[in-house]
Order: sequence, then structure tokens, then C-alpha cells
Amino acid sequence: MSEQSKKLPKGRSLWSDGIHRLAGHKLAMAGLVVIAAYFLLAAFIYISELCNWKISFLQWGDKIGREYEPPNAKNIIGTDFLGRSVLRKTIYGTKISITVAFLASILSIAIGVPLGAIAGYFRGAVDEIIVWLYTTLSSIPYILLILAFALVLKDKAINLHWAGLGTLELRGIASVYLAMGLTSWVGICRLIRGEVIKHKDREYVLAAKSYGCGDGRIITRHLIPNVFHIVIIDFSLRFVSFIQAEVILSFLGLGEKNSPSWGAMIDTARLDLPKGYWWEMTAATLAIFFISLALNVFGDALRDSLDPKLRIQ
Amino acid sequence: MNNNGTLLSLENVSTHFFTADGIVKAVQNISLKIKKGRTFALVGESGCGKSVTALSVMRLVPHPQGKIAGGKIIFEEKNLLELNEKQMRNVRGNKIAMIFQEPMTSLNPVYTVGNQIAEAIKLHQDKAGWQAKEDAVEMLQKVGIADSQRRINDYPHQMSGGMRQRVMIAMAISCQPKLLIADEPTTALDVTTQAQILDLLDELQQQEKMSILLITHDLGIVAERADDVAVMYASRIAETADSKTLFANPLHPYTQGLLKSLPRLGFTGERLPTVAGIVPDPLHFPSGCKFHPRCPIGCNDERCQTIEPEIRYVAPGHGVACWHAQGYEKITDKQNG
Amino acid sequence: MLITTALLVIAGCDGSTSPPDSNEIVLYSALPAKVRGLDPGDIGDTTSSAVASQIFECLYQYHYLKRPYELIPQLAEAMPQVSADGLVYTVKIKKGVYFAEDRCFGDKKTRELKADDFVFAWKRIADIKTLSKNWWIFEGKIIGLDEFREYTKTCKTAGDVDYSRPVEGLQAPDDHTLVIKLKKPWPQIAYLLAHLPTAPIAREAVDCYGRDIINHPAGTGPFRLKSWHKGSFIEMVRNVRFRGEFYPSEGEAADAAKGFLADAAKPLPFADRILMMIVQEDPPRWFLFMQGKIDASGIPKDNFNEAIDKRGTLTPEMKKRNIHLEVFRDPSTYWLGFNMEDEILGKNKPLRQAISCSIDRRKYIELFTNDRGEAAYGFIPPLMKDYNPNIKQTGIEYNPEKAKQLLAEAEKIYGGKLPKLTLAMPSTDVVARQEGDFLNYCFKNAGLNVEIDYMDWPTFQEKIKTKSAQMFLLGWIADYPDAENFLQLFYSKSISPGPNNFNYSNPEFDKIYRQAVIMQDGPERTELYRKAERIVVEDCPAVFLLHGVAYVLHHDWVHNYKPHAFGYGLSKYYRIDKTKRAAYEELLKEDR
Amino acid sequence: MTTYIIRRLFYTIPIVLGVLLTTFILFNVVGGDVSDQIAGKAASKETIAEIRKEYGWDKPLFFARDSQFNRHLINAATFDFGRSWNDRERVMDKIKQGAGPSLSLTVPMFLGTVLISISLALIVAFLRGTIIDVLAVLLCVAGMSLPFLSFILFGQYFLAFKWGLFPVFFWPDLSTVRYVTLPVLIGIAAGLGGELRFFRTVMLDEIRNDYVRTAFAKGLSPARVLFKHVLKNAMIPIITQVVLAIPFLFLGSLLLERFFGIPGLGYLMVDAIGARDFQVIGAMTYIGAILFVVFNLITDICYALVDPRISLE
Repeated sequence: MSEQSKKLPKGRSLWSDGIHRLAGHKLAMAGLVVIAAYFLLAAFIYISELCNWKISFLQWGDKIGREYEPPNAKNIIGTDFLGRSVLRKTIYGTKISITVAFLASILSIAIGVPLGAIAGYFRGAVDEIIVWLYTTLSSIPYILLILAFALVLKDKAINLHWAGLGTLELRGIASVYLAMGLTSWVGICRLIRGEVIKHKDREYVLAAKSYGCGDGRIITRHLIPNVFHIVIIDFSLRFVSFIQAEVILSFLGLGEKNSPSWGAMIDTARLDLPKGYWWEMTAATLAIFFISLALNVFGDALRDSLDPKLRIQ
Repeated sequence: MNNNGTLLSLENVSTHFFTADGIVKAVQNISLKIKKGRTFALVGESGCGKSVTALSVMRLVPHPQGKIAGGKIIFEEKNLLELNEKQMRNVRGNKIAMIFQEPMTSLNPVYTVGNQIAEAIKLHQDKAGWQAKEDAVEMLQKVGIADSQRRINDYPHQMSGGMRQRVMIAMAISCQPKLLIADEPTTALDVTTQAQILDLLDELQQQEKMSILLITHDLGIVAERADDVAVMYASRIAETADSKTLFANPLHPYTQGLLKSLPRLGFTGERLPTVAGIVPDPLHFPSGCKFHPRCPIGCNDERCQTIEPEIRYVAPGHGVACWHAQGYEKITDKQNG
Repeated sequence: MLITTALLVIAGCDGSTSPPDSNEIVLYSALPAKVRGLDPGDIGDTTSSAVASQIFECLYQYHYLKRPYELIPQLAEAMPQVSADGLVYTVKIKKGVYFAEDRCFGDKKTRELKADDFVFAWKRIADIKTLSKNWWIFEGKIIGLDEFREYTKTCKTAGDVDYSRPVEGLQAPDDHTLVIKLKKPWPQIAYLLAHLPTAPIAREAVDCYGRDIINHPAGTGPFRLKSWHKGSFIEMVRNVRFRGEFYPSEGEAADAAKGFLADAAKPLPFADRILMMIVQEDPPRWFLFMQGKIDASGIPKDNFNEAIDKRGTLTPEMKKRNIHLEVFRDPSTYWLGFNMEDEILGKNKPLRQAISCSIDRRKYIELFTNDRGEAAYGFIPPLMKDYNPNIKQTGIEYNPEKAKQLLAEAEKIYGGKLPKLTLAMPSTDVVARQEGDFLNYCFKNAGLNVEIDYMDWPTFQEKIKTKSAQMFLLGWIADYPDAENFLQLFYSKSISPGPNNFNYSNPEFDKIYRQAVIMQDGPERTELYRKAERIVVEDCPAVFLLHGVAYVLHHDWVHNYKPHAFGYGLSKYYRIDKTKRAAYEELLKEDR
Repeated sequence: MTTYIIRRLFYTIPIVLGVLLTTFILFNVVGGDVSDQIAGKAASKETIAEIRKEYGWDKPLFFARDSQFNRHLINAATFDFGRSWNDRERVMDKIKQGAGPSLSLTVPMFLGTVLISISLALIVAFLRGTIIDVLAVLLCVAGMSLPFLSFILFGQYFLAFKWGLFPVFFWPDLSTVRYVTLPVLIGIAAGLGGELRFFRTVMLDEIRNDYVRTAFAKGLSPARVLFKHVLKNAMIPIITQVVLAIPFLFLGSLLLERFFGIPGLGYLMVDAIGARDFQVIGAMTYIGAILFVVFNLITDICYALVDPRISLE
């Protein structure tokens, strides 16, 4: 509607405009707070482990009550089969789930963004190869690909001596986030490539070229910042799928085993549920539910405010 | 009240938009009358509310944000705002038709033009598919599309902008409406095509004896084609009169400003506003007369800054909303002309 | 047979709903894992055995009711005649035994069983081209068979192997006589002749189906395969050609009182049809049992509290539903094994003992078997005749304080702080994770730093075979009631990739073992077995955790349901009371 | 049209080769041979050597006439993947047997989800901004945020076992309709949120177009506008979403099939993962990719059918 387009305050950049709109979106802000809380919690668990702090609510391995105690005043969400606090396990599970999803996201961005930018910028043979690579990967059904990677990478040692890094042992969750990261960069790569192709003939790029910027500088200093909002949006929405994928991988025995994760808790609880021990399942489900909800709401709002194409009134 | 000769009258119609940032009063207390067989032009800068006025008549204000907040829209002695949705659908496209600014996008790209024209005919005239199709061919002929028998199977993307606008017009007149609302029908077209389309509208008006509500920002077109005019500014009518009177004796400073910017001869497709200042943000209208910040008189006048003038009729059929308009203060009552 | 840790899942056995033909008697059961194939020569897992044993028969079988377990003839006419030196076994085979009808037999549809079918089946196991998992049964035992295996290695393809090539130790002088000549005495042979892989196979079937024989079992058993929906269910029907067998007339003292003799001397089988559902997830299997769809079910660990109260009896809810509980000893032992070739563990006995001391067996049993397992101190389970109750004195008790002392000693030997140890778990499932959590809890209390490494079964096997697992959780369930089956696990000639996963090697033990395995059963041999066990326990190549106890719940309409530790083909004994089954359905309706 | 299809098929060759290379690297190079696992509990070195010979693992990986990679290509071209080492069954037979049950589950699930979500999306898009729309979006996001495993466990426990509304498991006497009903419903419930949200966005993008206003101005009823005008225009994104989902139908559902005893390909995959049966996983991956490539082509042809602006020439 022409009437509405006018009310946009003038003279703001895409970012400040987007952030302004976002700030006005109460639900999105609530989502952001929840996401931040989860991340801070995960970070806090890492710090406390690094500093060897003994914080009672992180001592998930302690026996604090009888086995399978239902939720009560003392243990708000009950205990598990060893009498350990389900609440503590749920809190601690944040670490694994956030770590897996975060590292997988970072990995997919680290692969997808440079490849996409290079393909879109240089075109030609480089583009052909990168497009072939991601078309190939995207032709393989995602679930099969991720399972295949997780399965094959599991308990493998990767020799990185040539890079001066020694041997990387893929224990536990390492294979999980590697599998997710190595398989999910396709989406972001495709988006970035498309966007870079659109941008590379814009005036500001031509201007940069005209005063002698190198290709590398143009890509890193000019193009990527201008398409980075796509990365952020993709990140927030993909994060959810990674958290959910952790559950499936745990069910298939490919997840973390040595410390609680939400996927492992749900997997455990599938035996508990039939006899009415519903609390462990519920706690993990809710933990996943809230961060997924927050990420979905926030991601949607982010997309609406940062991506003019997709803006929905 | 004498309704003889009046086809459509708007009485104190207000339309508001409820947005996340606040209420936008896009149309405030508008009243106007359209006479049978005549062309009524609604003029104003973009964003002044003229399109919303037209959509309000069609009851097609974008919902759910937009709402007609009050007033009456009397068409053929019935208040359109009191009709139920089904009755209203029977008016749309049948008795009141509308054509839009963007012929490029206003047609559905995935159906043939024939299909789209015939759709309205089938709906309102209860005709069988083949009959409707024959009618559609005839309509295309009427709007001057050569080889209409064949073109009827074309898709919109196979046609030029002018052709598409002709198709839109064909679709609009296919059910012989009493009123055709043309919302900036030529803005998106090049100059020669503009004239052709306007000529076509004139011609059809003669043939079909329909009234036209022409929405435009181009005073040149108004001068040439309209019988009656209303000038809108910031959701309200600033001045209304028959075309001759308005051009001869503009009373509102805004109208005066607009006319000054009009080239003496003919019309051009150039955008109008050369009145100093910018159109106010509908969320933050100025107090008093909304034109006062841009008005050579009002910007220094306290009354203009604090009290908003109502429209008053200084002569039969000539209404204006300005404290400083000639003869405005003498009239104390609102008159309904 | 290798089994994963204390997860005591039993194949639910039989069950029922209303069958399409109202007079037909149908057994319904649930299998907890998929069925891999029905070629007895290749079967190595319990689930496939549970199916194939209804279709195939061996020379001998275990008496259904008598305890201790006793062999009786099945396809054989009588128990084997053994030569004085114990090296030649002559077995008379029953006459008039026919294979179930199958198209591989051509127009006649069936054929009489001959001694040659055994010779063929066993040569087939020896044939390296068939890649049978069961070569261990005959390896080094029968004259000429090892040479036959060597010969098959020289053949290019499976088709080139000439089965008419004679094997001296396996002869069929006539159609109903089988002569087996041994390289050295093999007292366990009779048990193995009751072991499913030694069942006879018709050459016609192999010729006809080739490698697809896994899908076309042709046996002499009471049932024949009707349809097999892979991954879903298996349907078997009564074999009309079944030779005829009768329900046993004698049993243990208490059997008559329990009603196990009510059907004495009646013809077997009682059921017309068997339906085995494959239900790999615990929750639906439990739901099916509780809905009366299947007849019997093991109790998933987590349903224990629902089914059984603290004293080990059924809960009132279960009793109300007329559900019966059978508890029985399993010939199994579960342990935490050490890799004796590991740098750190192998040379450090105090460390191994410290680990042994740190594990609270009682708690383990309470948590994972609901207090119904028996703590193990040696490897021979109490079900075996040669079980030594005094092994407890040699074994190591739970004692975290002593564990700490031993650990200090171990560190002296190691010469510094011990590195992190790794315990390989054979499964990634929930129960394995819970066990891991528990063991880690024990280790932490004793000051041990252990990482639990969970892996799927194939990876685990690979680790063990390549000697790259440091510690591992595993168990063994006896194939036959002779402790030799356990002893061989510690024999130095069978270290990985053989069954000696501990890579344990002790010349003294080896000497006793070699001596004992060729001895006939008797007090002398028992003494040797016990002595060998004591040597192993002292060397501590493993922490012996518990001996298994199995639970099976079954509905009251299944009669003659007596648990059996070695038999698989037991469906023929079960009798279904259809009125009781209908009554249960009514009961369910009322509950709703 | 024919030339177009031929040209497109030509383009798919490098993709198929890429897929084959990927599966080969995953399962033959990284995954490696599993001969010790085949050999069973009492394996000797010679048995293992025999097995390696049998499965061709003694051959060089690349660069030889009889290399494993060549074998891999031939297998793929003839769709003969040999026998699974796990149960000696023909891999292709297993896949053929599994396809039917999988489809009987996934096709109704898919049709249900697509039809319901598209219809609801039209309605919700029409009511955009109202409380119904807001609620629908929140419900969608909530549905997407719950782990799938939780849906299954709660669904099976309450709907089937506790309340007896559905059979808890597959049963031979039951008609297919009876026992797939619950898994189908669970699948729809779990999948609806994401689909509905996607289609709503598509519809919203479409409903803001001018031609919708034109259609209303003609006096058409909302239903006619939505189902005739909007829907056909929204077909491009819908087709992309819908047609490209079809190859996945053949893969079945990993979790639903296992919990409800449907012997489909999802079930097969779970088993294969547990047994490290790379032949089955590799074959499934390859077939999945082939189907995807084929349906990608079909998608392009469908575009031309619904949108007169797209031509295949």
C-alpha cells in the first residue's frame, strides 16, 4: 500500500531500520531474551567447568533423592533412575545442545558464506564447481546425508598433522556437529551466491573497483557485509533444526552419551513414559520447546525486518 | 434532499488504518457527490487518501488493518456500508467497477485475459461460458483491441501496458456498470498511450452513460476531462467545485498552489507537487489546519495552527476548508450544497 | 553365544487375538530384534534361532520338563553309541521323517530325511565360501573336515566346491546311520548335536534357492514357514508332514502340581499357526502384551515397577489381569572385561582389582535387574553343574576403601598418576547409557578416572577383535550346559579375533583346559573346571558382575509355559485356551 | 519440450556422478570394510580374508580396471547393490519390499499435510493480522518446536494405549488403513506447523498482489479469489515444496515406522545404521538422490504447466 510505505522513517540504513522495527516487536524481544538466557547458561557452564566451580545446580551427577521421585517441593521436576535431579540434568543439557547447534551453525556458515561469495563473485569455472558441489550434496536426501556423515565420522580419528594440529579424535558430539555442519552449508551458500551476484554490479562495488580494491577486499569488506543479514536470518532459523536433529541422532545412538543432553533425556524417557514417569521427558521437551519457540519467533521477526523482499505486513 | 441526478454520495466518510505504530486516519469526514453520467475527479498528492476513498466506496479497504470508521456511502439510494458482504459483491464489478493504476500487475498473470473478462460476466450476468466468452471478445473490440478473437487467448505478459489497461477497462465495463472508478488509470503509461486511454474512457462514458470517479494527481487531466472536482489534502477535502469554477476561482491556498504549478497549455506527465514543503506524515498530522506548515498565510496564523477548518460552501457546489478563503467566515453552518 | 550386558530381553513367545478361522489355534509372540535369515548353518543370533528352531530339528533336543537339563533324541533314534576311546560316534536316525513340503523337492513336494543331509549340512558349515558363522563348532574336531575347509579355500567360486568329496570323519554308511570320527575326545558333542546350526539341510533346497535359502527354510520341524514379511512379522503353520511327537509324561517333582503334566502324551504341536511380530521398541511391545495381543513378554527394565513389586511378585494390577510370572536362571555371566594386552591394565593386577573393588554389584543388580540377578564372583553360572559356590572367597567384593588402597599400589607400579581409562560399552541405547552412568558413579567414588565410550555393536565388536578396547562390558550366555563353553573364553589359543576377548593367556590355565576338555563328565572334571576358574579369578582379567535371571510374563491362556534355558523350539508345547483369551478382551473393555 | 528434457538430463550426469563419488568416499574410503564384523564371534584371519575377497574389499579403491570405484559405478548403473552383509539379503530386494509399506504411511501423511496446510494457509492468509491468524502462527511455531519423538511417544501412549482409540502397533489381521491411521495423524500433527507457516508466507506474498484486488473489485467471493486466483499463482513455490518432497516419501519415516511396526525403508535405515550396514545405507542414499534429481526435473516441467510465463524451449 502506498500509504504505508510512506510511514517508514527516511534516511535509515537497512540495519538500523531493521533493528528499530525489531525493537518494537515485543514478542521478538522476548524471544531474544530467552535465546540469550540459554546461551548465557551454556557459556556459564563452560566457565564454571573451566574454573572448577562447584555450583550445586550444575552437579547433575549427584544423587539427591530416591530413584524416580515424581516432581515435589524439594525436587521440582523429580529425579531419574539413579535419583539424580532431572532439573539439573535439563540445565546441564543446555551445554551439549547449544554447543552442538552453535558449532554446527558456525561450521556451515564458515563453509557456506565464503564458497557462496566466491562463486557469486568470480563466476566462471569456480562457480561451476561450487554449484556442482552443492547441487550434488543437496540431491542427497538431507536426513540420509547427515546420518551417513555422523555414522562414518563416528569414532574416527582425523589426522591433522599436516596442518600442525595433531590428531583430532571424533568422540561423542564432535561427529554430530561435524556431520551437521558439513551437510548444511548448502542452503546458506546458495543464498549468498545469489545475493552476491545481484550486488556485484551495484555502484558501490564498481566504485570500490574503480579506486583499485582487490577482489579479496571487495568480497570481505564490501560484499559480505552487505549480504550478511541473510546469514543472521539463516543462522537463527537453522539453529532450531540443529537442536531438533540432536534428538533424532540421539535416538539413533549417534549423540552424546557421557553427559546429559536433551536428546539423550528424551531417548531415555521413551522407556520411562509407558510406566508413567513423564517428568524427564517433559522437562527435556519443554527445554527444547522454549528455545525453538524463541528462535522461531525471533528468526521470523528478524527476517521480516531485515529482508525487504520477505517483509510481511 | 434532492437525489435526482446523484448516483453516489459520500457523507462524512472516515477510513482508518490500525497499524503497529498507531492509527492512521487515511480518510477523514469526506463528503462528495457524483452525478449520473458525469466525471468526478478526485485530485491530490500521493498519500492524501484519494485511493483509500475509492477503495472505501468499493469496500475493498485492505483488511484487517483498514476499517471504514464512519459515514455513509449512498449509491442508488442504498447505503453501501449497510449491505452484507454478498450484496456488496453484487455491486462490485456489476454496478460499480474499478480500474487500477498498475496494468502490469493488476491482471492475474496465470489466466488468459479472456478468462478474466468472462469471469465477471459469468458471475454477474448469469451467462454460460461460451456466451461470456463471446461477450469478452466484444468487450475487447470495444476497448479497441484489434484481432480480439485471437487476443482473448493471450496471457497478460504477452501484452503491452496500454493493451493491458484496455483489458482492465474491458473487464470493468463488461457488466455495464453505473459507476467506473478509475484510480490513476494512466500514471504508469507513456504519454501517448495516456491520451488514448483517456479518450477511450470518454468514448465509453458516452456510449454506456456511466459516471466516472477519476482519481488522479494530474490537474491537467482534470481540466480536460472532469465535470466536477474535489481536491484532497491530508485525508480531507480541501476544496470542491465544478471544474470550471475551480480552475477559474480557486479559494484554498493549496488549490491555488497546485494551479500555479500547472503548465499553461496541455498537460504533461510530470509529477505535480511544487508546493513548498512535504506532505505530512499521516501518523503525525500537524495541529489545526493540516496545510498550515506549508501555507503562506496559515504558517503565521494562530487560528490556522490550532483549529481545523470544516468544509463550508461559499457558493452553490463550491466548498472549501480554509479560514482565509474568500467568504468562508460568513458561513456559519455547514451546508450540504 | 555372545550377549550384550545385563539387558535381559526375552523374546516374548506367544499371544493371540481372534484368528480369521475361528477353530484355528494361533500363538502370537513378539521378537525383540529383526530376523536375519533362516539358514540354520548361518544363524548366530538368538532371535533368528527362535524362529528357525520351530522349523528345523537337530539330532537331539533338551527334555522340556526335566531339570537339570537332559538331552533326549529328536531326529536320532537313540543317544549315540560311543566307541571305547570316545572317538567314534554312531547315530541311528529315525525312519519315516519327512521334510516339510517345499517346491525344491519337485513334484513329490517332500522327501525322507537321510543321514546324508547331516553330512551335507556340516560340510556346508566347513565350506569357507558359505562364510558360516558357526565353523567354531567343528573346527579341529572331526577327521578330514578341516582338510575339506582347506580344499574349499582353493576353489574359485562357491559353485566349484565339490560336496561329494569324502570326509573321513563324516560318513553315512546307510540312509539312517551317521558315523562321526573325531580327532580327539569331544565330550560336548552331544550338546552341539542339539544346537540349531547342526540341523540337517536338504541339498535340493540349497541347489534350488542358492543364497536365497535364508528365505526358504525347509526343515522337519513341527511348523513350516508360511509367509515372512521382512521387518514386520513371520507366519508359520503346522507342518502336515511332521513326524509326530508327544508331550512328555514325566518331569520335575513340582511339575504335576503346576499342571505341566496335564497334557502328557498328547500329540504335538498344539497350535495350528504361529505369528511372530517383530517389535524392536520396548514401549509398543509392552503395550501389545498388556492389550493381550501377544501371549508372553519379557519385562522391559523400566516396566518392572508396574509389573512386579519389591518382593519380586506380581503387582495386584497384574494379578487382577491373570498374568503369570516366570522367573528362571539364565546360564549367563556378565562382566567388565580387561584387555590383558593393554599397556596399563595388563601388567597391573592391583589396578584391575581396584576396579573390581569399586563396583557395587548389589546396587548394580538392584538397578538393572530389579534385585533379581545373582552377584557373580567367578564365570561359571549357578545353573551349571560345575558351579563353585566357594569361588566367592577367591573373588573380590565391593569395597571402595580397599579400592583406594589398591589404586595407590597400582600407581606405584605404573610409576605415577594413572591416565584416564576407557570403558567400551557395546550399545548406545538407553540402558547402556544408564549402566555407564552407574559405573562411572562407582569409579568416581573410588577415585578412578574412567571415560565411558558408547558405541554400536559392530564398532564394539571391531574394537574387541582388533584388541583396541581397554575395558569392555560384555557377557556370555552358554550355548549348552557344559562349563567348557565358558572356559574356552580364557584359552590363550582363542584370543582375539577369537572368543577370548580378554586376550588372557596363562600357561597353567591352558594346561588344565586342554586336559579337561577331552574328559568325560565326572567329579574329576568338575575339580579341574573349578581349578581353572580359580586361576582366572585370581588373575582378574575381568570383573564378574552377575549371573542373569530372566523374567517372563505370560497370560493365563497359555498352558505348559515352562521357561527353558537352552531350548528354542518350544512353541510346539504351548496350548492355548481360547475362552480365557476372550475373557481377557472383555476385561479390557470393562477397564476402559 | 523434448529437447529441454534431454538437455536437462544431460545436466544431471555430473550430479549423479557427484553423488556416486560422495557415497563412495563416505562408505568405501572413510567407512571402510567391515569384514571383522561379518566374520562373527569366532573369526579367523582366513575367514576375514575370504570375506574381503567376497565383498571386493581387497581391490584397490581407484585407478584400476577392477577398482572398488568402478565396481561402485557398475552397481549404481545396474541398480544391483549386491547382498547386505548383515543378513545376506539382496539390498535391492530389501528396498523394493520396504517401499510399499513406507509409501502407505508417507503418502497419506503427505497428502494430508499438504492439503490441510494449503487450505488453512489460504484461510489464515486471508485473515492475516486477525487474532485467528496470530493464534495459528503461534500454534504452528509451537508445533514446530516440539521434538518429533515427543509427538510419537505421547501419541502412542495416550491415544493408542491409554484410550484405545487406535491400534498401538501393526497387526497382520488389521487393514492397512486401521494401523497407519495413528502414525499418519501423528505425522500430520507434527508436520503441519512448518508446512502451514511456509504456505502462509507464500500466500501472503501472493495476496498482496494487485491482481487480487482486481479480482475482488470484480465482485468475486473470497473463496473464489483464493482458490482460483491466488492458489494458481502460488503454485510455483507450492510445487517446489510439494514435488520435491515426493522423493522423500520413498524414504519413509525413521521414527514412525519403528514405533508403529511399519516395515518400510525408514525402519530399514534404522536397522542398517545400528548394524553399520553401509551397503544398504549407500544404496538408499543413491536411490534417494536419483529420485531427487528426477523430481527436480519434474518440478521444472510443472512450472511450465502452471505458469504461462515460463517456457521450456
